[in-house]
Amino acid sequence: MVDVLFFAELQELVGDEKLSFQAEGMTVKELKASALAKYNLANIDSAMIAVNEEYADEDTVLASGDIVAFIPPVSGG
Amino acid sequence: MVDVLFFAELQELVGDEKLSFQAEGMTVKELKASALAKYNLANIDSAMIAVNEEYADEDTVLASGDIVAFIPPVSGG
Amino acid sequence: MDKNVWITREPIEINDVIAKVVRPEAGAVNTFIGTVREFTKGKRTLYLEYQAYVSMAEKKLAEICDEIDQRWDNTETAIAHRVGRLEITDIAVVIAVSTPHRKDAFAASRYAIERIKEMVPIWKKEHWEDGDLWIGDQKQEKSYENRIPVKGEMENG
Amino acid sequence: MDKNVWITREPIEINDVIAKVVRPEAGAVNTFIGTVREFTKGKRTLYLEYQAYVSMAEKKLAEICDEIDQRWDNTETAIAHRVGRLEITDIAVVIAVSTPHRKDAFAASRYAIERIKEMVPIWKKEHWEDGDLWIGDQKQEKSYENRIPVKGEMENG
Repeated sequence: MVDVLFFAELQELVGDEKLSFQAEGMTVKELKASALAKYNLANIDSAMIAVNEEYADEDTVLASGDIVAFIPPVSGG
Repeated sequence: MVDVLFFAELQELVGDEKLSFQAEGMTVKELKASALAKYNLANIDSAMIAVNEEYADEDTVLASGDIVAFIPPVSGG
Repeated sequence: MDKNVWITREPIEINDVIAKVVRPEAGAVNTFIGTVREFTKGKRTLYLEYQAYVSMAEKKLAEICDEIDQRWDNTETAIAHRVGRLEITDIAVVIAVSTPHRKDAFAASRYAIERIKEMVPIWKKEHWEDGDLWIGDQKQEKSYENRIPVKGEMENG
Repeated sequence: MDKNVWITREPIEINDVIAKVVRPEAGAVNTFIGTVREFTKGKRTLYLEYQAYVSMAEKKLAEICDEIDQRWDNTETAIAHRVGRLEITDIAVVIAVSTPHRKDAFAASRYAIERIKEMVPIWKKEHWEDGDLWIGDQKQEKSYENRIPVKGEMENG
């Protein structure tokens, strides 16, 4: 399984901070196109992607146990 | 009378933080050349001058009650 | 506390952050404190809500300290960021950098806050009288689409 | 305390200085803290002794606050400077400037410390293992002979 984390407006749209999918072998892009499509996350493409707490690109291939996070434009400070 | 204040190394050389002189009508330059000459204040010419807590030049003419201060190069902060 | 960077739900004690960086080798400490401002572009904020991806945010804050360490000689950096509900004038972030000489302290502290706003996974939601919104891309200088933020990007900002 | 600038023989509480400038209109506070450094150019300092022309120094510090107020929009500045004997890592000066946006806070805080080093009548005496000396002209950029320091001089520094 792959855990997927959502923050800020994405978290509110999904209605959850974490979802789990059988996404082993998928790229993040494929994960978005398949499992996440039904959530209609309009702004997900402006979110950065982190895999296991490191920024990654959407061609990253996921493995079991990976944690994917969608990082909307940040506004700390 | 005119009060004259000394700080830092000048204060140590003079041996006092304040001296009073009858310097009414003198310029600061004249004060240095007369009353202060005997103290051999080698670096007094690299001190800035303040009269009544405002920086002034050495042509300032002193009046009774004025407070003159010699301000060696500052090193606060 | 052992670590020099942390995310907390509690009010940040400025002295705790500064104490991490004061040391005999340093003559200068620059501190940047971000507080909740009431008005932005004429609009009144009632309060803010900060959220963080805590584990990654602390990792990224530590990376910023490392970047500073590499860019300037002999620095010590500490950063605390608060999350949860913050009222007007509450402290959201405290950065402290100590260096032997003051010029570097100012530069490194500035670098830290710019990097935080660029790449640390923390978000704020503004609450106004007429609604609320998660704020993104405060710098409004670029699109984040499919991009990985790189070191030193802020210098072009 | 009512005033925003003060000279004191007691340890400076950083929070007291910052509290003077935190306000709803400000989103950024920059703080500069000068501490006693142990080594300068390889020479070990044992302790420092600070002396001030207190009444004039407070007046000049207040002038620096006014200068900042004129140069940057919507600032609040507070400055405390300690005198007497200070040990290694003790705080000699704390400057805090609050502004709506961070860029100005950094610039104004930097301006304040440069101006202090230029024209506020405060002196330090270094005490080393092999002697002591009143330090002058730390900026070593110019002679003070017969000169009145003018506003904005630091920008050429």
